[in-house]
Amino acid sequence: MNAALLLAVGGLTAVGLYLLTGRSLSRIILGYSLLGHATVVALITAGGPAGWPPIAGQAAPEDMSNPLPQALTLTAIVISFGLTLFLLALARRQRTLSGDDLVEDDLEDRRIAAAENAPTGPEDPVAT
Amino acid sequence: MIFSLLVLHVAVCAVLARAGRRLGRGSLLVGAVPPACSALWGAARLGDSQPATADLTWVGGLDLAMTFRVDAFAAVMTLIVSGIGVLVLVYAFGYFGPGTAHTGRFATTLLAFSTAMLGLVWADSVWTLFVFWELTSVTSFLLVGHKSTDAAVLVAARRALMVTAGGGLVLLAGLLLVTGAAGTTLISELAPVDGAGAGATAGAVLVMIAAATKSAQVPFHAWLPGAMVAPTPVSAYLHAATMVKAGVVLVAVAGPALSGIVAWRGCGIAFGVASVVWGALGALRHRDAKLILAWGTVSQLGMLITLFSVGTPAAVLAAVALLVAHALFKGALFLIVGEIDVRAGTRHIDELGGLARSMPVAFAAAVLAGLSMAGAPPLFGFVAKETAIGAALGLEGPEAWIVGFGVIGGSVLTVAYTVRFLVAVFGPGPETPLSARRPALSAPPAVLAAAGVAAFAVLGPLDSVLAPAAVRLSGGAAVGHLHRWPGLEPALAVSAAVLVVGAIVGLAMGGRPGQAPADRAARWTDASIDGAVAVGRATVARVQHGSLPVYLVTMAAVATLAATPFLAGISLDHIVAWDRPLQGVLAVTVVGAAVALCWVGTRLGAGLALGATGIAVASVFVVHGAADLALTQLLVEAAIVVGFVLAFGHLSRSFPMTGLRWRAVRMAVAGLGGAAVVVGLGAASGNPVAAPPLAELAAASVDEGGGSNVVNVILTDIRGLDTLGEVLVLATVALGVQALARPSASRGSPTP
Amino acid sequence: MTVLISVAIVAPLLAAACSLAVRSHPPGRDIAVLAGLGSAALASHIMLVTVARDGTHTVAVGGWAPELGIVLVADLFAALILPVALTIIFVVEVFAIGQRRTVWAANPQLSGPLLCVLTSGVSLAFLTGDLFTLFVAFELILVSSYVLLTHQGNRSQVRAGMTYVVMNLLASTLFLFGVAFVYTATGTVNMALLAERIPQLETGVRLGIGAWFLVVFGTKAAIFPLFSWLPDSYPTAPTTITAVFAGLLTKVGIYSMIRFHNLMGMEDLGPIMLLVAALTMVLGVLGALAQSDVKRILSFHVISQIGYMFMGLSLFTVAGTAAAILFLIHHMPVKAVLFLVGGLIENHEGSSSLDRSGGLAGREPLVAVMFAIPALSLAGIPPFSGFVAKLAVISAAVDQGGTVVVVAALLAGGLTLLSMTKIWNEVFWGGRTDGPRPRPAPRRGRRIMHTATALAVAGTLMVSLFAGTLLDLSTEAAEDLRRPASYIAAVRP
Amino acid sequence: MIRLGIRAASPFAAVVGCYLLFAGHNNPGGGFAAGLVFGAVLALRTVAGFHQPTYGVALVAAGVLVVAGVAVMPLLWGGPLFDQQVLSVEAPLLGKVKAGSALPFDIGVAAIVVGTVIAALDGLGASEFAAGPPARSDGGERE
Repeated sequence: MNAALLLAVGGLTAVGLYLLTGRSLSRIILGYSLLGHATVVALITAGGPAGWPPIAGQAAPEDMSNPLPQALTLTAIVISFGLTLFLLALARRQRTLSGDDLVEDDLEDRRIAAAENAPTGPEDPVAT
Repeated sequence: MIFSLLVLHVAVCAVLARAGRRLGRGSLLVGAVPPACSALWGAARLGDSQPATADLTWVGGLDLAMTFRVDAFAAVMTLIVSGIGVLVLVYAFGYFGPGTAHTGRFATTLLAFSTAMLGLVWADSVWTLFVFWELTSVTSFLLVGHKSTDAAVLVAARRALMVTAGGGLVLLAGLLLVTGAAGTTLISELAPVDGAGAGATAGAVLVMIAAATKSAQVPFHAWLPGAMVAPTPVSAYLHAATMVKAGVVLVAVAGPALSGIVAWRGCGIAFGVASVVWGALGALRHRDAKLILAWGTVSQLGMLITLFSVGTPAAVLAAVALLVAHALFKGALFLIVGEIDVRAGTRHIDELGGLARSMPVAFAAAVLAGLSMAGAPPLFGFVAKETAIGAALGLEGPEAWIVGFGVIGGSVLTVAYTVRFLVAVFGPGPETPLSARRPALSAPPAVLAAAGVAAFAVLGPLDSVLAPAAVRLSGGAAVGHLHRWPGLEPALAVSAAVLVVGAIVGLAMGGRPGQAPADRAARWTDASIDGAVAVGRATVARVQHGSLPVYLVTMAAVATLAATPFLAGISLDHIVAWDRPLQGVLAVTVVGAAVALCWVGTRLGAGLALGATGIAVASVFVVHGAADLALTQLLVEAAIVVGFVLAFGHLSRSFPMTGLRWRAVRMAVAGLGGAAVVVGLGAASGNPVAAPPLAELAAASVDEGGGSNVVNVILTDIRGLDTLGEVLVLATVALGVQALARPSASRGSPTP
Repeated sequence: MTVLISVAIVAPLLAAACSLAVRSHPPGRDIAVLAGLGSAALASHIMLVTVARDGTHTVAVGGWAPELGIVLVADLFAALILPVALTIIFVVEVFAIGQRRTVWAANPQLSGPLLCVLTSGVSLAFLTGDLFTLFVAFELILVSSYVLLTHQGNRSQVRAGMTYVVMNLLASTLFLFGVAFVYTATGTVNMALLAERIPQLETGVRLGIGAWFLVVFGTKAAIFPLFSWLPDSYPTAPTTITAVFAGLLTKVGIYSMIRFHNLMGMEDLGPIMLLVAALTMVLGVLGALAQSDVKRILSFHVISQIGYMFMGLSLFTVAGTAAAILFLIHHMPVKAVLFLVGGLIENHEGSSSLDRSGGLAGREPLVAVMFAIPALSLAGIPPFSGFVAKLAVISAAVDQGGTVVVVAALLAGGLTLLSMTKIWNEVFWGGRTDGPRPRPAPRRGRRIMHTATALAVAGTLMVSLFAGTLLDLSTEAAEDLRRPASYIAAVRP
Repeated sequence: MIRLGIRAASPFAAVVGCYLLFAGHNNPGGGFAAGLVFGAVLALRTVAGFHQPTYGVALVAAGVLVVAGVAVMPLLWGGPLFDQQVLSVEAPLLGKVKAGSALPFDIGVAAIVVGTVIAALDGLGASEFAAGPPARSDGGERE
């Protein structure tokens, strides 16, 4: 296992998580992109040491980098690309609706929490 | 025959459910047909010593089966359940005037209840019993809530369901433990499990608690008076004659197996005696005629539970007799109160009076039933009470004192509230104006009351029916006989004293005006139900606060926690600094770019920093020997940066600030999360159990895949299915993005 | 068999493409979707019969060996769950056709094809014998659910969509990390090979992988404390969408855990998982009690019920696993039906809020019955399927002496009944409240909706009626899962 | 000036895309990369204000049909799902191409990618970007 790549994975994950837990959707998208990078690097790190591009005929199989994680990560990259596009569209929709890109709290949850915290009178026996 | 009868019940139920609205009141009479058949069959079985059985496996793996066994006791119960059922349905025909809404629905539900109750008394497998037990809870909920537009009715119905069905859950646990200890699920095969382990004891106590909930024993009794909001036929049938007996039946049939367990007897006697006394006191204090009877029922049920829990042959015989007697007299009294309610428009004892003259049939029936309840000769109630007192006097040790107190004290109070009831309702006073007489209303109670006299008259044959039932319930021991005249025994003296003292107390209480007591038990029951809701609110306010960042931090923290086992497997031997030095440089660059991304304040700048990170990552791939990856990464990164700028370019103001503490939490969790992944990778790679098949992949790619770019062959061929999924994700995103751009194209906007 | 598996996975895709091609032509669009979903469902039923008779079938995609390529495995477990899931989707789509022209309907141009993609993903997730393909299948299911959830683009949907999407994105990221862990330790992502190799790993690594995938699958399954996304997002979608989500999505997570954690021998995690199960059951139902909207109440119940399945799984016994499988089979249709009834309530009352409805039983007795049966089943009242499933789970736990979790399960059962009573009292009983009511579905649409719901209710009754057979099959499936050798042998003959 | 550059670069980029598409099986490249290159061309043209393509969903549907078709085609002759059929073809410019069913598969992939990019251009408002500040009245209901 390769310490340099591990460092990259850890760093990307940490920064990605930090950004992902923000309240602004643009940062969430940035965070998700970084996490995506982290998974890709993690997967190719998991595949083994560096080597020649896995193209048969250009290098001996034992000198190649492991092609399977590359294929897996290509799939993962495409998926996360698609999802990023979707997030962007969602963010744009949010901007149209509310004028900014902040993630809002769930209103019903807030309402129930507020009702819980506010001093309430005797409960209506039927309503509960 | 058992199944045919049940199928008949269910079929008629289905017909009524379909055609009830059209049949109207007539559906009550149609609904009386199946119980009539069952009652006749039950009557025919009374003398039969060979039990009828039926068996149908449902879920073999769980020993779940529909097993029925109609023995001497079940035949008696059949007669009570179905016989009174017929009378009640006929009575209901009179109770609901022509044109009353929802009589079809009422008939359907009442018949469904009757079916469930029959199933319950016929059950031999404990699971069959449980199934019908819960069904009686549900159908009774529907019946109690029949007048469903009234808020108080809804509360009462909910209370009844929650207590009885909640008891069902306790029963489930109890039955699991008991059957586990006994090794069978058939009630008839339950061997006595005395002296068994903690499991059996706990199971027995749970079963007893369940019985107490269903039979309205203190402190679970509050639902029964509350259920009096139901139409009177329901009160008479469910809450006097049948459903409340379900708990009693359970205690009765489980008695032979469990009465060896001290906790079972202790629990039962405690519930029973408390209910006898508290119920009777309630009956003495309430001023609504129906509530008086309901509280009286609590008291009588307590007596039954006490006697069955005691479990001596004499007590069991007394209990069986009282069970029958109670069904007759309490059914009759409820029906009479219902008639009064319908004809006088009230059932408050302060507003009633002088009915002895204006309702002679009802008066006669009430006196007969009331005296039976009080245990006065020459009525069947007398026989039952006489036997009960005899059984109590026959006990030894502390049980004798407690049970004796319960039975004798309870009897005194019973006499008292009976006298008070009869005097207040029928005695002197301003005559209550009445509406026209309805024969369907007055006949059924008269029949039931007369049955009390007849039972006394033909005690011999009746004894030959009840004694086998009692033998069955006392585990085969000889039980003795019922006597019309027990002879000059201590019990008789006690009986006489009870009657005299009770009558005096009753007359003294009868004239006293007063306030009906506040229904504290009901309030407490409702409060504990609402308490669950309040706990729910409080919990959800903490757990489900609606904030995405908090959810994400929670999740990352949980993931970090999940990675802790990796720490045990970590080793550093296999870690090299880098395969190629350039990797080190690039790794630092990548992390640096990512950190920079964090610091950039504007969205546009962040987009560009994202691009830089992407390029650095792509370089990592190049160095690693992943050319396809690098190429794709670059293209994707470019597209994302463009998209980012497109989506956020117009929002140029900087990111919102968050609280310092919250940012510290985020940083901590993020750092730990990063560490978790590193630890996981490091540990997992430490000691691999197998190597990936590199050479095979390369060879297969050329030979079978027809391409020399192994990655591409994997993508399009070896793992083509993944690629298929991947492009489908893209295709779906395309639809979603377009839909979000033009949401007006989609119709509607649900949810406020 | 290859044909059946292919039809289950690919037929919905072809249908989706066709439906998109003719999307401005409503009958053609619906026919294409129904044909795709119907054929997949039919194929899955035939698959169940075949597998129950002949045992596990495998298909090597592209003819590659399991060491290299992807293997699809139709074992009894998959074959049992798949027909239930696909039939539900089909019935819900029929319901959706009836719901058209009301304000609660999803956009038919999109919802049909997207449901097809979702179906395909569900089939793939159930049938795949490859961890990474499972990831792809998850993404397929998720992305179609993202779009289904948000495609109407109103404010509550976008807000809920963000919570839902971002939480699941993080879960997917964790999944990929998990794949990296597994791959670096074992050199494969094939489940059968993993079932051989993961138990050989040293304890720390093995448990780490197990716990990590608990988080990954647990987020999809909405177990404690990872369930927060569910009640915020489900209620905002159109009813039909929610019905599919509630019926299926979390179950895919449970399914994956039952498969993964049994095959990979994660018994050591059992005690902590039981604790999580107890918390999931109780917290879910407590959450439901606090709500005042039918769809939100039902959403919280999804969580609570997941707890029961998780409890069965956490016992790591044949009886427990079988109970979890039976519970899955019972729960999927019941939950979907309840949400469909929620749709009917919306249609008749103008809202799914408890405060704004009342007295429905008098006006629509059929709807009341169609609510009562699955509601009682959910609460575990006999003789409905929920009782059998719950009894199976609880008696499996009693055998293992899990007192705490049994008490939690019983408590959750009682509180479930309470919250069903709440819906019943306020929607079906009580006085009718007045207020503006949107135009209900036209007569024909209403008939389609009622028929679809009634069919689904009948389905839940069938589950109850044939619970014995289903439990026997579940037990057989559970035996296979608890004995990975048979799975391995089927994949690598 | 930029428009001119984009106009001039378009055919060149299209050729690069084609190369990636056909060469992918033996050299780095493939359907996805090719699709992104095509998509980039369309994106640049849109942002530069030439015209915005609208056939995204149709392209996606066609791509899904092709890809799913390739997956199940082998069933017709009894092969397993995704069974690879290889043909050798002499193609101009590229020399001998051993093309199998991987090629239509890659083409389907590329079609879906292009369709997605087109949809994304629409969804992210690329034309508005070209036209200046965004208009708020895109039909979204505000609550």
